[in-house]
Amino acid sequence: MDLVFVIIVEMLYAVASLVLISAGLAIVFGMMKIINLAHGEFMMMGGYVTITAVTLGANVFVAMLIIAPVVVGLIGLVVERLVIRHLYGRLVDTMLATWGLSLFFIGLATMIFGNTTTGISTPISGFTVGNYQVNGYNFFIILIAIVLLGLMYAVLKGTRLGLIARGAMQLPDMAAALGYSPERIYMATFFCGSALSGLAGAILAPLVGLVPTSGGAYIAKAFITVIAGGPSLITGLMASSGLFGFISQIFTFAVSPVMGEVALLVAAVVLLRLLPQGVTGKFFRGRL
Amino acid sequence: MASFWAKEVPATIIVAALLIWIMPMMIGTYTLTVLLIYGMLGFSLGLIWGFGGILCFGQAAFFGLGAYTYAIAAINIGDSTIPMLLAVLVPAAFAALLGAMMFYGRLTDVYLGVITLVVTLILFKFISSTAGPEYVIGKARLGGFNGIPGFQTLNVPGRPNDYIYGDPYFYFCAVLLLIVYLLVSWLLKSSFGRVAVGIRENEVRVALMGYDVSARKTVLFAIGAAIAGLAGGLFANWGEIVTPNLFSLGQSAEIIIWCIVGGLGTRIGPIVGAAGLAYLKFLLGQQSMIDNTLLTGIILVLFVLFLPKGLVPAIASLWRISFGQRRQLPRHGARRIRSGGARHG
Amino acid sequence: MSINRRHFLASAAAATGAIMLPRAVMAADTIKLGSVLDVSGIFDAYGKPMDMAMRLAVSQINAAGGLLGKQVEVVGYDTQSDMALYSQYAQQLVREDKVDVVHGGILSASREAIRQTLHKNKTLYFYNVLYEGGVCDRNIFINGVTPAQQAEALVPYAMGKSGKKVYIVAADYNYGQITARWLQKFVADNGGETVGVDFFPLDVSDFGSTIAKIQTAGADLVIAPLVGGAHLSFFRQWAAAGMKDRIALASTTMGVGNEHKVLTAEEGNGIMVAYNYSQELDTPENAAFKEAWVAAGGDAGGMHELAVSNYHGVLTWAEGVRIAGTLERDAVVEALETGVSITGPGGKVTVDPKTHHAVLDVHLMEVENQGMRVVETLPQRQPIDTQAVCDLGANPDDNTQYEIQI
Amino acid sequence: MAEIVLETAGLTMRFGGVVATDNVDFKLRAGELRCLIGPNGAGKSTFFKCVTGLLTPTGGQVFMRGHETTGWNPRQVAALGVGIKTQVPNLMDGLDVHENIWMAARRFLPMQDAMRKASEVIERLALGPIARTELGRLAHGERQRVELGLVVAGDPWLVLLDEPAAGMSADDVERMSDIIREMTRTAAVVIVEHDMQFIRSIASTVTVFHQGAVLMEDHVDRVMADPTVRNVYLGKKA
Repeated sequence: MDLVFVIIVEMLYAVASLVLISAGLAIVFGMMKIINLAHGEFMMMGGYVTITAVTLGANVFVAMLIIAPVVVGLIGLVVERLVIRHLYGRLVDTMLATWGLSLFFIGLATMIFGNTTTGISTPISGFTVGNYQVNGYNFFIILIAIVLLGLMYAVLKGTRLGLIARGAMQLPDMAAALGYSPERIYMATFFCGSALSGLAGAILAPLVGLVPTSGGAYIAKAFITVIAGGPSLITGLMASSGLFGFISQIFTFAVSPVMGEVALLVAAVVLLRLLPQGVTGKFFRGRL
Repeated sequence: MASFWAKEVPATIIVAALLIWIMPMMIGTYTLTVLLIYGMLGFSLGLIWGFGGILCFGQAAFFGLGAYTYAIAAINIGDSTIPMLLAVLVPAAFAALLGAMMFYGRLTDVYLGVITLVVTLILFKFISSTAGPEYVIGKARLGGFNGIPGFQTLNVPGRPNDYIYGDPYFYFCAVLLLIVYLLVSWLLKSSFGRVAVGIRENEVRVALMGYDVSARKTVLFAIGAAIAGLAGGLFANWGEIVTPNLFSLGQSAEIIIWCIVGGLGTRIGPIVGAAGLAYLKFLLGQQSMIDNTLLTGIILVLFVLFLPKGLVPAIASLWRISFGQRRQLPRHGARRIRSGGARHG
Repeated sequence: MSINRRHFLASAAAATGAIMLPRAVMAADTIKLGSVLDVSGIFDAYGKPMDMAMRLAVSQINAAGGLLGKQVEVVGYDTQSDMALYSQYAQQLVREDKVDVVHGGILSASREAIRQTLHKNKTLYFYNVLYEGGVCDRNIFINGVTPAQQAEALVPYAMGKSGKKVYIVAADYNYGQITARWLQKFVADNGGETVGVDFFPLDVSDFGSTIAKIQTAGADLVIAPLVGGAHLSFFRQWAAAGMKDRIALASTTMGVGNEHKVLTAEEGNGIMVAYNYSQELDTPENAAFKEAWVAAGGDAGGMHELAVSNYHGVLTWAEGVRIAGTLERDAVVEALETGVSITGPGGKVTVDPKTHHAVLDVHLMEVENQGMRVVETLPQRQPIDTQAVCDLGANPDDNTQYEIQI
Repeated sequence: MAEIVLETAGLTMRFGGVVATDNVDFKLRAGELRCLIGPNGAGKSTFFKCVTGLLTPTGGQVFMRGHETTGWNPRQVAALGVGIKTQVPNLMDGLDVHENIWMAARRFLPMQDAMRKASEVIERLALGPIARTELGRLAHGERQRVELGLVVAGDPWLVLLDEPAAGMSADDVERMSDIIREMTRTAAVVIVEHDMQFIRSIASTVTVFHQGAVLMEDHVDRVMADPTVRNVYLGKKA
């Protein structure tokens, strides 16, 4: 019974972490039809910002929830102004340019922080469930993922900004017709996306050993999750994260972690073959 | 077609012969050999991406598959001839299956990218986790992360003890690349090649003409994989070890960068891009002031921003502006650069 | 940064030399030591200090008058964590630079990528890294510890401090697989039981489910030969789940790249390890080494097991050359095969003539406040695993990496 | 009576709750020229897409020269020898006019014959001066003409055109009607069109669609005179 509880927690955690690592990419892709392949490096930078802030004496939660997203968001803004904005509408070119950026940031981080693994310890201690010890931080991540999804929903559904953003998603000219500069909407979107990537990196930092190449481990998963989710931002994110998190954890427990990863990938291939437009391309159409 | 055999083939052979003669005086043949192999690998993606419009994020999968196929077969067979053939055929067959799955499923651009990327990841993860003694094919241990060393390297067919290595191996690879280049040139001149370009330009139109687009893309994809597999087999012979890194995303990324930098839609561009960047990496390894990853990243970003068509087309248009027929400048100056007449008869 | 620039100037000079000058001009008035290491890319946490240690050893040799009256010149290449570059640079070292010895290689794959090239070209090769054991080749000398050397010491100690039921979580590649087998053997030999073995690819960084599995199995002790940055997450998540006080933890790899300095004191304290080197070793050689390291511009806490191994390797080679009185490969090999010893920061290191591996001191240690406190020193452990399969005295032409059957 | 080359029986297409094409029976004989007209949303374009295979109908059947082609994809339909032009111009922009037309001819002819055929089509459509110009650089009218060239080059026995005259100048429209009349010598032609001027100039039989169904079918002059049609279609327009 305790084991079942532990497995459920691990499963929820797997889903939540997929939501976290994919959210930034999903926003940028959903709104701007841009695949940001430097997404993983944005997460990596979020991690480094957190660690640096904590060593400089900041409270760990402030560092994770405020400093890291803001700093990474600003970096994203610079990237958008310098590189991305020249490439709107050129999907493949943006992928290549952001790929280049990802290499650039890896190199930069290596020069600044060196390649030695760094990290901070988890701010929440573990606790006991029957005969098991569970990582308390898992609950924090699950909570953050739920809050994040709720917030995204509220912003998109309830605010003027969300309305404009949804309009821009449907028809890029829509916003312009309403008198908003699409350029500024894209800037804002890219800032938000980058900030979310930074947040995800920051929150996962205490769980992993951080190196400049850490981002590579996330980008493939995030990319797959977002594409498999399909056109609906929030529903798609939840559906594909739920599906992949569930499948990979089942195989991880039943067989081995490798099989968990492979199962996730195989599921992605099968899913895309059956639903080439992603889950929400077929089901839950028109949802957010 | 006539001018192809009468002019282009002899001209290509002469230029290639000159290069094969001159290059070893400047760069060691061992390094040159791997540059040629990378050139062939870049060429394979240049063919399917530049002429077929198929952006494959997993060309490294076919490269690695070719290398592993060679290594495993060579350990089991002990003579290099059949393994070399298998290194071409296995990736081609794999690509045909994968391609059929994707193209008959009408997957395009990003979705195609995801699937090829994911398949590469699966192969990488699988091969990396085969360190245990239970992963054996015939006499060959897969070896996991450490790869497979110590297999039979290239020998004169039927004589397993007469190795082809060192300088002769360089000439072997050079001639092979030349042959592949000519075959692909011929393919692009043929109806198949032109229809492939048509598919790149407008898939729907070509289907509306009654061509089987899915089948044609699958075949082209398989041809690209066969060339990548050949490069993989050659690489295995060169390095005398194969490791899962051959399948890595980093490797795939490099191939794409080679094509972008060299120039898509040209035949020579990806070869030049591959050899040039690989040599640059080799030179950079001899210094340690600037981080090499950082530099590669900057190069890619700058190319996408300022030279999205790549080096070879840029140089060609510069050449045309400087030495071309001035009278036609207004019309031709802004024209898309053509692939050395590849799309003409 | 100043270090980097100095390295750059030195290696750039060497590089331009190699490219620009005709071969005849490069007269053999210096001894050339070739080095191939990952000084950038994902393995540079290992490679950078190794490079530093190698250069330190060479400069000390030169400062003491060089070898055979000549200065030693380093020809170093950065392989950028790319296996293909190992092959290329090995060829470059052998054909263009014509070096007298090659030190380097970090991963086993990188060693295998260059070993045959150096063997064919009769260029002496030193591989100075802790590895899975079994390489049997008269052209190579290896002075890292092997699994049996570690496991033989670590297992009884760790079991004595915890209990009989052992769970093994290992990196999924040759080193991890082979180490796991040795661990199982020594667990059984010491009357224990292995209740589970899990292997993880090097990029797995999520261990939550594994931690649950370990608890289900009811283990008393976890031994974790995990490798690299991603795997460091295990130790972190282990602590985060509050497991540290419930189940004892030991490792044969944690710390070789100074990972224990990344973990906080609370996360790392109490992890049991067994290596040849610890910064906390209280010997005059280690004190001198640390002082020289800092004097050469190195980070005071930057030296680690692999760096020290590389340092030992250069010293061992130099000793062999001195005894042989020549750089000629066969003479140097024969000199080394007399059982040459040096005493370095990690203690006395002796060449085992039969296997070309090292007989060395293994220190049992516990991580304490980001350091490794030496609990017990087991002097001069034989590389028993490789000795079981390799006898270069009897088969001097052997050239294989054996997989040792236990 | 000439052979029936195209026939639909009860052809129906539903999108969710909306019935775009409702139980349409349609017959076309060899050599016939037929225009499909109707107000926006009348279902003529949906009908066209179901016939060409761009959409799979939810009910009913399509026959071409007696073969059932229901649910075929456009490639299979085209491979039968049916020439199709979609509403949005579909051309290979990076290739020149000759290459475009050659490719269409090559589908049914050997290499050299296709070359000859391409030259012949170019001459027939008066595309000679722009034969070596890339499609991406051509004006709209020229592009429409080239697309007709692609259709002609395959020597089709059935031609399906969706708004071939859209956005063309008066000169271009006139030339277009000549080409289409020329086509009818060897093929049956179906045209979806808004431009009544154009329809008159080619003087065809007209099928009027209204609310997914066929309202009437007659010669263009009589259709234009019909009060019901005027009411649903022309009346609105005026």
